Amino acid sequence: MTHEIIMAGFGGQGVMAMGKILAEAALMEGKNVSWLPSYGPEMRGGTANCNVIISEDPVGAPVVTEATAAIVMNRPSLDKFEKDVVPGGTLIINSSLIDKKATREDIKVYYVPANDIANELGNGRIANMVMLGAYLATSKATKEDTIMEIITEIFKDKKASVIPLNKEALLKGADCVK
Amino acid sequence: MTHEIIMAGFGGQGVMAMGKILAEAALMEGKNVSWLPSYGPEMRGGTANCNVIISEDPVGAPVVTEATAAIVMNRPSLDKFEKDVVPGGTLIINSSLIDKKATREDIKVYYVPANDIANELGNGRIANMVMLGAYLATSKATKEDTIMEIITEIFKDKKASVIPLNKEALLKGADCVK
Amino acid sequence: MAKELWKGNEAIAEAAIKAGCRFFFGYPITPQNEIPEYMSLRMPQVDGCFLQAESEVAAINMVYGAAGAGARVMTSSSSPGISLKQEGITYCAGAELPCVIVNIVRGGPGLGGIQPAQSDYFQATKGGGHGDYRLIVLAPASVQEAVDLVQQAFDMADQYRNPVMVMGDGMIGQMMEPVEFTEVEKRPLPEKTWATTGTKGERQTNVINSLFIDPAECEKHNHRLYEKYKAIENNETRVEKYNLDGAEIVFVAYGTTARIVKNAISALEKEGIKAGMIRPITLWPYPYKAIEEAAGLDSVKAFMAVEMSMGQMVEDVRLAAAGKKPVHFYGRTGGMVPTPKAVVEQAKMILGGVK
Amino acid sequence: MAKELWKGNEAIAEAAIKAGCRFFFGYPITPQNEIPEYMSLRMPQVDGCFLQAESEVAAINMVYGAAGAGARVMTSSSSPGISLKQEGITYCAGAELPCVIVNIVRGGPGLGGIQPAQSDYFQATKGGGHGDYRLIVLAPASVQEAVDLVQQAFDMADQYRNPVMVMGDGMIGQMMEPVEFTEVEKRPLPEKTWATTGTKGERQTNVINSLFIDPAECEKHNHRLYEKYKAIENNETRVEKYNLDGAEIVFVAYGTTARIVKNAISALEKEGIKAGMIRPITLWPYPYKAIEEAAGLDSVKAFMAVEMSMGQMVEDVRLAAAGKKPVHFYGRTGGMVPTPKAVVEQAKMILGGVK
Amino acid sequence: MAVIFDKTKGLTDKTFHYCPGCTHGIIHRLVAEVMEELNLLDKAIGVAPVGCAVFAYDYFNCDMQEAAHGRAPAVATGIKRVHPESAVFTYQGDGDLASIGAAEIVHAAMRGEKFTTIFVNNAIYGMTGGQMAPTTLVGQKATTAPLGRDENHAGLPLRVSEMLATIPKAVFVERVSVHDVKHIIQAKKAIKKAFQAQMAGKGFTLVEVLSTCPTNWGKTPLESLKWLEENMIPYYPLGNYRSPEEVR
Amino acid sequence: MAVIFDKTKGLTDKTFHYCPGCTHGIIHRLVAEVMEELNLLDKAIGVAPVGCAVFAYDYFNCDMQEAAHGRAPAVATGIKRVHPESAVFTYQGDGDLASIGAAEIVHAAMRGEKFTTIFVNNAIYGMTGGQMAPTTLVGQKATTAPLGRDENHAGLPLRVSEMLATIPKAVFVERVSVHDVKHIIQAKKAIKKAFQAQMAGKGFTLVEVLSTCPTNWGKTPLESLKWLEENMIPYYPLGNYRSPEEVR
Amino acid sequence: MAAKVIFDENRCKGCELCTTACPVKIVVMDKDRINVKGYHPATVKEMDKCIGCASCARICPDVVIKIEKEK
Amino acid sequence: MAAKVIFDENRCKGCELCTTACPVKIVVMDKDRINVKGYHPATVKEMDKCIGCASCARICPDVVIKIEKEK
Ligand SMILES: Cc1ncc(C[n+]2csc(CCOP(=O)(O)OP(=O)(O)O)c2C)c(N)n1
Ligand SMILES: Cc1ncc(C[n+]2csc(CCOP(=O)(O)OP(=O)(O)O)c2C)c(N)n1
Ligand code: SF4
Ligand code: SF4
Ligand code: SF4
Ligand code: SF4
Ligand code: SF4
Ligand code: SF4
Ligand SMILES: [Mg+2]
Ligand SMILES: [Mg+2]
Repeated sequence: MTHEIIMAGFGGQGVMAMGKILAEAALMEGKNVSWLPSYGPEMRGGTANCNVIISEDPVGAPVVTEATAAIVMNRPSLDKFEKDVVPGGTLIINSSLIDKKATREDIKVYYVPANDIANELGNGRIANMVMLGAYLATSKATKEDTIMEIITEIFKDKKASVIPLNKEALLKGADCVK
Repeated sequence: MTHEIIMAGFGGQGVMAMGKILAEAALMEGKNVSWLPSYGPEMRGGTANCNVIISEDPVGAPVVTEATAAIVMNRPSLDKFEKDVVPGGTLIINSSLIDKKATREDIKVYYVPANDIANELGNGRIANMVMLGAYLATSKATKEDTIMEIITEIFKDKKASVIPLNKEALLKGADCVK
Repeated sequence: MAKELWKGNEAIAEAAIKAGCRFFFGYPITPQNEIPEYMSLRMPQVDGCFLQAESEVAAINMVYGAAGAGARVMTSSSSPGISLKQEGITYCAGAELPCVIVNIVRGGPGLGGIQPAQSDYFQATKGGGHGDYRLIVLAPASVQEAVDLVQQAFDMADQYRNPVMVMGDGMIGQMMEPVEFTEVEKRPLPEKTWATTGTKGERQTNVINSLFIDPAECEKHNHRLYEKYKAIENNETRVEKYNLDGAEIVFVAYGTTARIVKNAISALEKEGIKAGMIRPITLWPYPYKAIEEAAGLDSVKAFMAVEMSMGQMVEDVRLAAAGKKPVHFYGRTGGMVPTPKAVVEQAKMILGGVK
Repeated sequence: MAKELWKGNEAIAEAAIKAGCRFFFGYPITPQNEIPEYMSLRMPQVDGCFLQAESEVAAINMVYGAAGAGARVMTSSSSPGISLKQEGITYCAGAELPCVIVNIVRGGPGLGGIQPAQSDYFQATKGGGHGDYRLIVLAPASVQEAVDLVQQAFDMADQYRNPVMVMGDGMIGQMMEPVEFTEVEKRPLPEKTWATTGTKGERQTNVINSLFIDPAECEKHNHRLYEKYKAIENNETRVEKYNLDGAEIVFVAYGTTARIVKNAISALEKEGIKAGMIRPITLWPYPYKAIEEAAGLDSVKAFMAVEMSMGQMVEDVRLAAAGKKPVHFYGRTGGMVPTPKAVVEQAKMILGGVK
Repeated sequence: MAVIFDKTKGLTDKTFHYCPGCTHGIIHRLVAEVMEELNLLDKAIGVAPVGCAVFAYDYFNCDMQEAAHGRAPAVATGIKRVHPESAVFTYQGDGDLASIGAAEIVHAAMRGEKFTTIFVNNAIYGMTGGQMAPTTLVGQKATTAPLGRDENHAGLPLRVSEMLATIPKAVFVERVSVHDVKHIIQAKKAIKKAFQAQMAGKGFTLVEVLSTCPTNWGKTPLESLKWLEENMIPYYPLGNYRSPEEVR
Repeated sequence: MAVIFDKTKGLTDKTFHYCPGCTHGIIHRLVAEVMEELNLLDKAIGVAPVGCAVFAYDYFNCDMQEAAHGRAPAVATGIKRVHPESAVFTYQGDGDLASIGAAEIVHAAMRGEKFTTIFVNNAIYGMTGGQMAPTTLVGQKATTAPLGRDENHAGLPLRVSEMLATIPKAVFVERVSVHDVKHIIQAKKAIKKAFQAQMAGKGFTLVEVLSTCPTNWGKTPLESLKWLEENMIPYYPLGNYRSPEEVR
Repeated sequence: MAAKVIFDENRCKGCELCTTACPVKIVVMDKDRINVKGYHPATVKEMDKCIGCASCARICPDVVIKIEKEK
Repeated sequence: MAAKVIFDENRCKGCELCTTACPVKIVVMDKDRINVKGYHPATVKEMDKCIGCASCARICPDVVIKIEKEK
């Protein structure tokens, strides 16, 4: 199966990093993968998003126009990307910041209070990991263990202390969609 | 008949002006005409030349590669352009400055001591008019009167005094080829 | 008015002034220096402005400013200088600014030489600058035609809000020919309501711009441009068809090269060979249809593009002939000028080959 | 070495360093900034030199100097910056200087936008600068291919003493993909005996130059260049032929667009329509022959060029198909990216039309 | 109630796209206020740069042209020569004016082109994401100077006002800052004088405004003001470098 | 018999293409003599401009590159960064350096590029036939200023040395002339110091040489020397504008 | 001579520049609210202390602030 | 201490600069002869007056002049 994921949110919400971690994990699992960011400075403080594709086959276009899943961290992202999810696909909404509901009925929608959970965990900046945990639980795009390996790698020298926190976040996120 | 003339010499010898006067005269007589100079600063003090075409029909290429006549005012010009005269064409050589003879036998060659004549007339700078006079006598490309009209026009305000001198030069030149 | 002998470059400059051009920004380069030089003398006489820019880059951007401000404006240069102007040219096209750009082409590549050439054809017609855009490109074959086309160029530019390039070679610029300045037919031209003139408190503000940060808008802008280009193709394509009746070989040549080819055609005629010519006057829009039609003529055995380049326009001839008739090429480059004799020889070889 | 995720721009920069590039002169412009940024960090580590030039014009002329001095040198930019480099590029071509120029194309014309595009095709392949000259133009479709081609680009440049352009779009520059840096096959390369290194008292003086004031010499120089170009056409033309067997429609697409087309081909396959693709890897020399051959296949009913432009490469497809099969075009522009779905629809329409 | 401070008519209602705390916004307002106060909006034609201020054409409430990167002085030259009665200004960043556009600004000054340049020196390329500018300070980090600007490699920062002040027809040249209210008021005065000198037909006029880039300096807006004051002003001394009699 | 003056080995045997009496030839010789005397010919790489000196690559007896018009400083930057031990120089006219190449020279100076620029100021575009240069004097006629340069239209001539002297890494800047033997000797000294400062790795070095253009000034060679002395020197004061300790 | 400071709150980007400019230190960030842009907007809590100096308005980069004063 | 001035005559362009530079005014144009370039070349008529100062050589733009001096 090919996973075509759109991840979107405000500038500081860590959507780019979330996408990269997912892509790294998929690569580690031997899959084909691409990660494509939105770019350009014109939208400072506006939305940032990235496209991740994970596939057994070589990746075609790196642009996701028919998403198997969209992970939206803020309201403008929901408005923008809801329509791009394929029927039967998945939409994961950060309900901490988005008070609106999804309008589509032909897709699976999950509401994850990512910021609330992150704050509970004591670090508002790992809301992205909560969302990623939720996505992994719904999609099995990569194994959670592989994600943890990547995270461990990233933080191993400087901030090893945050590694367990990330794991916690992934798990809490997964819980939300069970 | 179409006259295709190459005029060539040192920078200061007035070949460009000679060409322009001929072209103006031809135009005044209602002929089709083009004047094309060599250009470019790379050859300071080197040769300058121009191509004049006078024709009853519209002028094709303004470049003369098969000259009905070549008027050469210095040695390098002779070396360069002798070969471009069509068989039966005319080559007029400024014998004051060129001690070499023409090598071709299939063309009409005239030797005109233009600088000597000009100096005799008291103005070394009208050697070009001597050459032009010679050319007109051989070719009848335009009437001498028309040339004089043009010259009169050019000098009428500032240097009317030189007008008769020019006429003299034309006539002396013509004499040389009779 | 009687005909007078004019040097090409000066005639081009005077034609621009006659067409109402009152602003000229340029930078010296051989073989077009007589254009700025003439302008520097004449512009003050007609209350216009000649300015020698610090570079070709500055010159084209001054043109951008003046055109945006609503003026009739021109610049001229030769090959290396035109290369430097590419960014500015695509800006003018993108912001839809009417202006006239003269290129008196010399030999390349690089510093090359200063003698006549036609090796900037691709740059002019396909897009030397980035992005999808088109210039109207006019290629006069005589000083008289240069005078006529330059005058029309300003009208075309204003009608379509598009830069127009007049492309000649060193010969067009340097030679003298008889010229008559006749009034060109006036077109009904739109008012420049879009120009930045200061609002004078009488209208909304105007903006001259080619930035469309939203790609959907940028695409829409491109589509708008291409609709305009379509209209230009329909309305403005110009071509001279010469001697096509019964021609065995059809030359395709533009500018002064076409005159050389005419000589060659006469020479061939004397040898009993019927040859014709298609002379594109607009290089863009290119007269594909004229060639297509000629390709359909039974008499025609082959085309031969003659250029002062290593073979550039010949691609457009091939596109037009679309495989119906063979397309041959003969060119000189680097400042060398083809001779009628060589064209004749080539043509005979080709006809020999085809027969 | 295991595959690692690399961002296209950074991978291109690292590939250059792996290929022995030790000099980089650039100027910031989106979407290629990661190339100079990466170079600014890495060059000092490998005893190379990164310099931010004052402009693109300066950057390409620094490249000229460094290449002339015998170094492996690169510059990169995006569309407007590449337009500014046109004079310098034709100088490099004219003086036969080996160097690598990266263009991460964005939407135009003018300031345009910053999203991916392929609308600089004409500029790159036909000649954005003046004069007769050619760049070798390589168009990677993935980050891995970019890495491989960049490394080969330096060898090609040195082998032929010619500038090589690597042309990607914003996607190639910005996306991350798995990459393995493998050694490219070494070519036997001529020594740079012509470079200006100082004579060290050991040889005659060397001169780097593109000026040939005598037109006959200038033409001779052009002929020499074109002999070289002929050799490049013979040796270096690269193309991927995909799924041509029995294909009813043959797409022609390059770079990331080719990947989109691959998706479309799979989708068409599911609907029982056989489609294939010709993917030019070298945009110049262009793989005319591959298309010509495909045009000869009985199964093939039509070609369809897919580009992120208003239609540029399609002209080369038409030249190659030479009227044997119809050539259609589908493009998005200004930063818009075609979707596989739209390509599928277009293809079905065409096939409907042809049938 | 009297309105003692309100948004100038010189600005449109469009919200600036600038990052929070970026002083581009202050400078925009000052220029707009000056144009309103001098009654120039009806005859003003501005030239936007390529840089963070690229959308300036959306903000200034007067006719505007968007120039190619660095070429605003050439564009303004074209405009002013066509409309000598109008008030023409360019608004340019340090990358735009001091790097790619160095020739254009020097020559506009040499010719004494009668327009006003607002030169926003924030010691960085803001729009493209923090690359080194000609005005980046020694030791200051930039994405293309990851270890900080090294004077042995990249030279010393260019002092544009000092350089242009050597050109006779650059009749008004002043460097100001907007890091606090006092300096903002001074900055506005300088901008006003520059426009006045322009309208008096004196010659080329330029105000260099030291400005912040919190985003690419990696600092908060408040830290940025402080950094500007403590680091930029010592290297870029504020003050008037040239002015004609009339506006002294 | 001792040879006390002979053609330097720094020049090839090729005859200059310059017009009779054009002082380009003198300047060529001085540069070549300095290189010979400093033993630099083996490691010298020169950059020729586009201008009358375009064929300089045929005359200097060392490796040479021909640059695009105005870009010699960029080309020299590329060369010197590749060969830091070599002696690199550019030879540029006033159109080349002060007009189209203004940005390149300013930035080479800003970066302190370690090469030497010989800036030949003849107040005219020689090669293209006498158009106005940025250094053309007020009132001086040129083919694009047929009534003489008008300061209200085209500004005042650019004083390049003074402008570049404001740039800290321009470590050696001197204006000299070659209108008589005394000044020729001084000019050579300045050129020597510039090369010495370059080889000492001090930074950017430039010698502005006032030069004649008899052809386009419309004067005899002798009249030209006089015109230079009487008209150019008053506006372009000779002297040293910057020099490092070592070569003072 | 009481003055009034009016915030066009939805333009505010929470940069805090105004807070440092106020001589009587009454401009503060409203940590309890978020505007449409997602920022905590600046506000004045003790309006009566305002001297109408307009410093806050002069330093605001986003033209958020308008000042009125009783005559 | 006699000095000798040697002209590479065919390089001379007759510009006359050398004639003004000579402190003893012995460099003159040879109006009687024309060199291959077509110019009257410079020459020294009274060589014995030459002081070997090399001024003529230093001002010559065409590197025509070589100076030798007895030891
Ligand atoms: C020809 C060209 N080169 C480069 C760019 C990319 N570019 C856009 S803005 C910019 C620099 C802006 O910096 P600055 O002028 O300092 O303005 P700031 O953003 O700091 O206000 C650059 C290099 C471009 N658009 N065009
Ligand atoms: C891009 C470009 N623009 C213009 C020219 C034409 N051009 C050749 S030399 C020159 C000016 C030379 O003047 P200067 O630099 O003062 O040198 P001089 O001839 O006076 O020694 C110009 C404009 C060119 N070759 N390339
Ligand atoms: S990037 Fe810097 S200069 Fe640009 S808007 Fe943001 S803070 Fe201002
Ligand atoms: S044109 Fe002037 S600068 Fe050029 S060689 Fe002749 S005299 Fe010298
Ligand atoms: S007007 Fe002055 S006193 Fe009132 S809030 Fe603003 S800064 Fe403070
Ligand atoms: S200065 Fe303006 S934008 Fe910043 S916090 Fe205060 S009101 Fe808001
Ligand atoms: S060396 Fe001196 S004295 Fe002798 S001829 Fe020359 S200038 Fe005169
Ligand atoms: S200075 Fe040199 S070129 Fe001139 S006349 Fe004397 S010897 Fe001849
Ligand atoms: Mg900046
Ligand atoms: Mg000069």
